[in-house]
Amino acid sequence: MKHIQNTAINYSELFDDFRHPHSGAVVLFSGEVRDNNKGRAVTHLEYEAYAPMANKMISEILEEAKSRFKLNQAACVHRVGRVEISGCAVVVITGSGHRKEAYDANRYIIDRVKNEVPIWKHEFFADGTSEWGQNCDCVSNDHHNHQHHHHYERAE
Amino acid sequence: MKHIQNTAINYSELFDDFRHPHSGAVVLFSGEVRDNNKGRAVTHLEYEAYAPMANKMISEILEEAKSRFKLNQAACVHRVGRVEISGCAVVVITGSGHRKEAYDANRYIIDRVKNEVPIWKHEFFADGTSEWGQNCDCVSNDHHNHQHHHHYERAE
Amino acid sequence: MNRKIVCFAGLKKFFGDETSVEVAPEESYANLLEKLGELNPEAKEVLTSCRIAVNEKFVPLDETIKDQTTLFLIPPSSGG
Amino acid sequence: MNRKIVCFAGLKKFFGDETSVEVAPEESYANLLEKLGELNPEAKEVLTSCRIAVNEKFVPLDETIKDQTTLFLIPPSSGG
Repeated sequence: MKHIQNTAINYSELFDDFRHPHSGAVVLFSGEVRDNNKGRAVTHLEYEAYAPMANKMISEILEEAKSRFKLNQAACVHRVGRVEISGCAVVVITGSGHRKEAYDANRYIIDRVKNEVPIWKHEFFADGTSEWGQNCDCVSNDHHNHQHHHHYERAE
Repeated sequence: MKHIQNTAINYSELFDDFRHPHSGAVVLFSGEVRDNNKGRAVTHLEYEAYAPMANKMISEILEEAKSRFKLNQAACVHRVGRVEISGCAVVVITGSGHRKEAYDANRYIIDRVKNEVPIWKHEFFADGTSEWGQNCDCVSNDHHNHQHHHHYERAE
Repeated sequence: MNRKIVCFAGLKKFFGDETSVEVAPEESYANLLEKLGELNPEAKEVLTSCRIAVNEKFVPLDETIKDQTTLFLIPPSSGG
Repeated sequence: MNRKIVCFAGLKKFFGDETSVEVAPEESYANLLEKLGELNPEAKEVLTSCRIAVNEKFVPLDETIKDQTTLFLIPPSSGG
């Protein structure tokens, strides 16, 4: 599937292919696995997806971004399966005539992919436990008013 | 010089080297040569720099960005000499725990590099003329109130 | 009518990879989520933020369950 | 005192790679820009947006020209 893959994302190759004579600005975002989350040591992640739907939704988000911003190109690939620390979980590339559109569109795409697309992160901690994310970047503890507030410990 | 080079920028390699276990977000910006500018066909660009000062200023801008945003890493390389269409003129890479900082810092760095650092673009057009840029992204014709409003045709 | 429900991520802890629920005609997707909550009360909280997909599209929860295909129970996204 | 001034980019059209200007004691960098404008009136417009660097640092234009080193005449940046 074009936007979902279970092997390492070769962003260098994706980026090298991403040339367009009308593009003056190309922005690449790589979402990577940190060795910690909310103060806990992380050993690795595993991603699960409802793959056919996720693939379709990412494709639609890219098309919407292309028409909303003045993009020449847009690409997004998300990993499933195990991803190690510093491994790439998701990559978004946008190319436009000017940099403002390339940055704005890039962020628009990653925000929507993270919030809407049926992909889930399973975090494995150094203490042997694991947890399904919980994606919110929000630092606040007031999780009552939005819908991404769940994490539920997995019974090992 | 670390931030100024007269050979092709190998962004893939720069990006591959840019791993940090605390970084959850890495953003790469590549400023590339468009085949057109303000309606005129462009054949290539040539960049000139006051290299030692440009190198020093980019280094200072990166340090400032690192302390202003929560960056684990920041890099910037600008080309001098001839750059072909779709060639990379400047690259900025930023790595942070979360994506907001990585995007914001990246844009902060490229904006300052473009506006402040002594590097100049010489545009060569398909009609055989050439022109020193003029960097403004501004679309407005009201160029009277800011300082980047000059372009002066070169006598060939 | 017995409906097959495919579960993802943290939901598997409560319902396994898939489960099934008996639904009467005219029942809505919201009714189905309620029944799942009765099946496993521990899942009630997460069910309040789940969406349901049919044929790779999210359905409005107040709609009547209409076709015969499998339902996909989608917990909040946490990709990226 | 004759000061060497290194020029970049579009400025070379007016002054070549470098030029020199006679400055009296107590004259400021702004005075020097004025003299350059008299040397080549076509350059006057661009000179209003030029900066001057000494020892790889920009100097305030109202300051008195103080040291013996080469001056660098910096037209508006257009990198990126």
